[in-house]
Amino acid sequence: MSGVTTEMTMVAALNAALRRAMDEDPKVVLLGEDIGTLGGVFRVTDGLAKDFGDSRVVGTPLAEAGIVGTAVGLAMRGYRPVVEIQFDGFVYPAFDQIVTQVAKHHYRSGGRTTLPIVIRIPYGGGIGAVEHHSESPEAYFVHTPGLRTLTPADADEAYHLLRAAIACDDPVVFFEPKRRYWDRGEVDTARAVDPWTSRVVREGGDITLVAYGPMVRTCREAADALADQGVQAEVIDLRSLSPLDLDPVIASVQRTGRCVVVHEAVEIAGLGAEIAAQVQQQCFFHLEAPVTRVAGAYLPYPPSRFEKHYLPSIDRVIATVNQVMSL
Amino acid sequence: MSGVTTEMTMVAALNAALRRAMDEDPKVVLLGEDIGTLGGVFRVTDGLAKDFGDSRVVGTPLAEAGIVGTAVGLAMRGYRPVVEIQFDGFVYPAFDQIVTQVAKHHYRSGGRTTLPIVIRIPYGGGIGAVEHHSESPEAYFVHTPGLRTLTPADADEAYHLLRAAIACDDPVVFFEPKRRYWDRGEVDTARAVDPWTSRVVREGGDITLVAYGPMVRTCREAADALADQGVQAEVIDLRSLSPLDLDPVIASVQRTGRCVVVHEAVEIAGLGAEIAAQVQQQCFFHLEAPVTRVAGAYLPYPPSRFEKHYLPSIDRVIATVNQVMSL
Amino acid sequence: MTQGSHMRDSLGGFLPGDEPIRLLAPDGTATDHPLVPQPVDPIDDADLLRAMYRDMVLARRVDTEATALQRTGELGLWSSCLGQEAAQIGSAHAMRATDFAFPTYRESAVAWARGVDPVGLLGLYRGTTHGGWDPVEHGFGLFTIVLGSQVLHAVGYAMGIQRDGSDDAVIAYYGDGAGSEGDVHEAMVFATVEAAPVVFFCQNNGWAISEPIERQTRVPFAQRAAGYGMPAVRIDGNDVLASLAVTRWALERVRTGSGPVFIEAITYRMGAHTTSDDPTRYRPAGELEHWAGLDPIDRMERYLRSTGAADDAWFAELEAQADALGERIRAHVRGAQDPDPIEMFDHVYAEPHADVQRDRTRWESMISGGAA
Amino acid sequence: MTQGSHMRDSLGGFLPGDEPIRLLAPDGTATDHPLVPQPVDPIDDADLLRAMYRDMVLARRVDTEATALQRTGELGLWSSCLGQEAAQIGSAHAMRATDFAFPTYRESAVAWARGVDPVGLLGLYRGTTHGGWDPVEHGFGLFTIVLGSQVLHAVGYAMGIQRDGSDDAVIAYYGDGAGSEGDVHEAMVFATVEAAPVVFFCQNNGWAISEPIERQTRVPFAQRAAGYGMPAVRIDGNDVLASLAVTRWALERVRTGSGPVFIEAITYRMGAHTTSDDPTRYRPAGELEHWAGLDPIDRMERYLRSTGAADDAWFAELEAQADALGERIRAHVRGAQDPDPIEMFDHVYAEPHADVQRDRTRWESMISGGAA
Ligand SMILES: Cc1ncc(C[n+]2csc(CCOP(=O)(O)OP(=O)(O)O)c2C)c(N)n1
Ligand SMILES: Cc1ncc(C[n+]2csc(CCOP(=O)(O)OP(=O)(O)O)c2C)c(N)n1
Ligand SMILES: [Mg+2]
Ligand SMILES: [Mg+2]
Repeated sequence: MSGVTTEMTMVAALNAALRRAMDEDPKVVLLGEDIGTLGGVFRVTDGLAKDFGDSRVVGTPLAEAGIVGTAVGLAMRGYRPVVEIQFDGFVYPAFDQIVTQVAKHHYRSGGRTTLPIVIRIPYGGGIGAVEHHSESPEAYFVHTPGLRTLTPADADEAYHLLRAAIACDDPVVFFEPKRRYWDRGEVDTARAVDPWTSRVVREGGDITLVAYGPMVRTCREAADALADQGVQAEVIDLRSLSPLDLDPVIASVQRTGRCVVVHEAVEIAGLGAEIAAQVQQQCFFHLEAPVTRVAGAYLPYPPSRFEKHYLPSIDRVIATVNQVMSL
Repeated sequence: MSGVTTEMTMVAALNAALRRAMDEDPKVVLLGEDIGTLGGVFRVTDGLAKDFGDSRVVGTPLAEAGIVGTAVGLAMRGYRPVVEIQFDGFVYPAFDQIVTQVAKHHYRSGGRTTLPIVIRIPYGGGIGAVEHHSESPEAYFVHTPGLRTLTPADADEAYHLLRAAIACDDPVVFFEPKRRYWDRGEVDTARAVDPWTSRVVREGGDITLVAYGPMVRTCREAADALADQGVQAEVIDLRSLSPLDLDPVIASVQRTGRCVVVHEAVEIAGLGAEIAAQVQQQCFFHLEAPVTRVAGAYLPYPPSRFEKHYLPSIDRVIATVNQVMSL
Repeated sequence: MTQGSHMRDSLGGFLPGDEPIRLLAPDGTATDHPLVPQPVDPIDDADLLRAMYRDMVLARRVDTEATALQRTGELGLWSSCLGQEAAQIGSAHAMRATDFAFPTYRESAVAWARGVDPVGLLGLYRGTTHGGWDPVEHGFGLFTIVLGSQVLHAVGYAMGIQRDGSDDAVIAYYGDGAGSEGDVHEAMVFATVEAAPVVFFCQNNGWAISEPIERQTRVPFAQRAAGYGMPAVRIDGNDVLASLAVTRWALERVRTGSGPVFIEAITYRMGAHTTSDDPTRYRPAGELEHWAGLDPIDRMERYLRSTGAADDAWFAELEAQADALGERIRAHVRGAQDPDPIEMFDHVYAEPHADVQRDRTRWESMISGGAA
Repeated sequence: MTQGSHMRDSLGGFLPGDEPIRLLAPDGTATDHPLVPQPVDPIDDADLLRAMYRDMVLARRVDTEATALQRTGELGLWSSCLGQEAAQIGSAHAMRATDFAFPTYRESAVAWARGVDPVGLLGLYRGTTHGGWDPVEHGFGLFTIVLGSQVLHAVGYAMGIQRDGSDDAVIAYYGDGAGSEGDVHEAMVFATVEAAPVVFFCQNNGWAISEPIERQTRVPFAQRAAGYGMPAVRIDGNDVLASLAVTRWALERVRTGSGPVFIEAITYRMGAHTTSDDPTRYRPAGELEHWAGLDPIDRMERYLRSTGAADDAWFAELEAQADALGERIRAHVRGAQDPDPIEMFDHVYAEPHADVQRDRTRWESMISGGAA
């Protein structure tokens, strides 16, 4: 089923998803710092306080454990809280609530209590920001059973994944690639999406590029450039990091024999490690070169004047692909 | 250099290391809940408050961010705080201080400020405990540049690694395998140890077993049993998780062609993934079977009556080795 | 009038006016308090008085049985509420059925009063479950081990009540040690800013494992509340009548939308912290004996007897009920089978999750193959 | 005597006695306060008075230049302290050289007073460094962005001072919003329990980005302190004399071992939150204008002129200094080269770390190969 599509930014798509969910279900409430009058520092909640009132769009005290902890209580009372963490680097004060409570409560309750909480986190670099505003902490959450983790790559995905996150009865950590917030794209609100599966965003038979969030666009652009060189790269957007749907990746690598995983997060013990581990396990007899990672170096996110060298760039993806193709 | 050895438990070895460090350097101070009169819930600090006074052995208020955050300030003033987190599951309230402050402050300061802080965390399962007392959160910390991570496997290692951690000018997260606390072993205090390298604890040419902390003993016992079946397993204790010294692993796998990684932590995005990713990268043309993991399932640590089925057991290691040998 | 406080010197620092409210003296005589009109009448309220006494006695029996079962290896651990029964039972009896309480791991007497079957509760300590009862059925959350975290849940739940337009209310239980955690502060900020219908009920039992109250605060705990603009009351936590009356007052107040209330119940943990603890390493000589003289059950027994609200026959009947309860607990716990190992994969998520499903399949074959 | 508070109504809830201490009225007349003996004399202390005024003016010039440099793209961001100069400069002048201050990201005036070169500081906002000065040299910690975290560092540092047997002291700066974070609570618990020599200096500027103070507290912030057993003083944060006098008093008090002190400086953020912010979306009409009438620099200028502590020539000379400073800042910032990319690998650890070394080598070849 497909309906009328509208061009909009990712921010507008997220805003539309929130608005639609709030319209449909009075139990959906938003919590976060500056999400009311200001509409959030990225304006994702723009206009919602005005239209739904401040008991459904709660500009909270400045305390992240408080935001997530009260969301747990609201969920226990039957609400569906959607929480905004202002930036990636400010999720850590809430980490205890997320890891020991949000992730484990349903299990602890033997299935009696559900916590349909969405924790929205703008993440990643590339916007020239100061410290703590450019990080990619997704691996911490994927390593934590009990949470689901989604991350959209474009406006259309953002709309559908956020709708799915809010509809889900499990807690979802929802990573928004802030450098793609202002990318415009066609949003088809009637499209049917299975949010928990990966999707092939570009087909190709020579090598498999695996990415998610902000790096999907980077990999698409790298694949376009590679095509000009005669290398056909298949690009897969994981979309859901927990569950991690590697079936399309494995199917692809069984054809291409080569795999490069790209993410901004620190390479060591990042998601790329998990993907490499599973791919080498399942494609052992198909691989013609080792699964190779393009990811962050082992350092705190550097000052922004360094970030163009720090972040995986189109050039770095191409160079890595060429190197893997040469094996 | 090797001196007189004494048989003791891991708890006693840790206590001896703390005592020696406090004797040698008046700047070493201990902070933690119940570490004074009680000597800590595991008695690792037994007798230290009595001998060094309560300004050097500080039984703190019940607040983990407070413990780690004040340790940061003490370190800035020239102290070398050694902090005790009572159990693995209670480190999360301090996670923000650890990830955004302890790990990043030296970098932030351009090398001007050093933070020689040791964060001791009893971790892992197998002791029949209630929720939050059996977890293995090490991957979170290894994925965080700026921290070092050590974990001893036996009493002698515990003595030397803790001494090295306290001597190090970088922050060290020190994971103590609580189910091995009461294991006795010979401690040779004069032995020279490079704590930042892995060590081969058993030689063998057929397959490489990689483990750390509590699983080293499990793998040694599995290797003994496998030897009876005619399979010679090499067992490597990583010891340091950050830095991660895989050179001995790679050298070993280049000989054996087979590798099994064993840890208690959740498999997905755990340390085993990183090890598999690096080993397949570096031993690609030597591997005769995929690098295979024996680790925790994707669930919160279950109630203790389940743990014998949940935890990697000797039998599970043996079964996995046999399966990998059959490829 | 209220008698002087019997807290040990080390608590120190009572401000004038910080005398805890006491309505029932250790010798069993009921007293007035200027701030609390006599809340119960020994004749009119005899049923309630007996019910509270019965609950205290039965909760203590659960405690005694659990301690014994831990000693014989049937339980891995037990955290006793010995000595804190009045604070717990009085406050629990102040609640409506539709109110909700958020406990720590020590609220086994509240659990009892909220109708939670002790057998389910002991599953937690036996290691067969992390939960063991239905929070909605009992208006009683699951035991929370990570200190302070449930206090925020309580505030959020109360914010939900506001949005429902209901006049239900919430009690957040926690200890003097937990009060140092940042979560409790944030809970007070949210609760006061939102004027949420929640009562913060802090059982100050003098200790957080081996750390005395002086390691958490230099002044009476109840002073914290004013910093957020919230009224606070200190009560004698070994006095079930004070606990009932003050919690009733607090719950009625928070229902009206005037914002949260703080209660500090001054009591004492007469047992070890848990069965793993050895309080002889830190407890000063004489402290336990002093508090034994203030036992919450003894004084209520004296009161019931002296007022004629209960007679020998009633006490004997209660004793028999307690024995039967003990027997039932022993039988159920001792007879409990270990759960089917594969059940550990149940309820990680509410909706199907592929990674869990994959691991479940792997474990199924390992378990049947004998390798897990 | 002190004039009435000019805080906007929405702050609400002043308790009797909560009138902030003011020694210098907006019209430039110095006043007495019963609690603070007149701290400075326009004749004897003319040097100090002029120095504070000069620091306020130069700090504001740094601010103006930085805002302009951000507009032209030389800086990625700037967080202005416009309007808060009196709170910052007065308190900073109360410190000894060997004392230590822990700032947020808004203490650029304190940084100036502690001798930090603005050019180093602007590196942070240009994106060439996360730090930019030597904390030990200046007794001034690095800017801290994760709200509240530095307050615990301040307390730990103060605990170190105690262990050194020194009588140095510490100031922990933070904002009204940050006070809601759990870390600030835990800092107060540790500081009071340890009687650490620390002054909590909260600049209540009415806003945390778009959230007004009513979203953090219903009662004056300073009331928090009593809950921990700590004295608190509210001051007019736009009055540099009050800030100096009260902080001096507080520092002397904490040095004696009597435990921490809390100061709430009531002030106003006259600029946007940062250059990324648009306060017109949330700031009520008239508020800015009201506070402009309370400007901290204007009132000090009136005082210096009316008392004769400074004359036209002196003001003209200061203007020239400010212009020179502005020029120096522009020249250095505009001329700044980007750092060598490989330097991002420096100082991750104090001792060699193999994983960093390996990545450094990889990046070296990528950078030289043009792929990074
Ligand atoms: C976050 C956290 N840190 C540490 C612990 C370990 N711990 C369990 S109980 C306890 C003491 C609690 O004291 P208090 O809050 O006074 O409650 P009480 O045990 O006296 O009822 C500690 C330190 C924990 N459960 N959670
Ligand atoms: C832990 C954390 N959460 C959120 C933020 C984002 N943030 C930056 S400044 C700010 C408001 C701070 O207000 P306040 O403490 O009053 O200081 P002011 O900016 O008014 O000086 C917020 C929410 C942050 N830096 N750190
Ligand atoms: Mg206690
Ligand atoms: Mg503010």
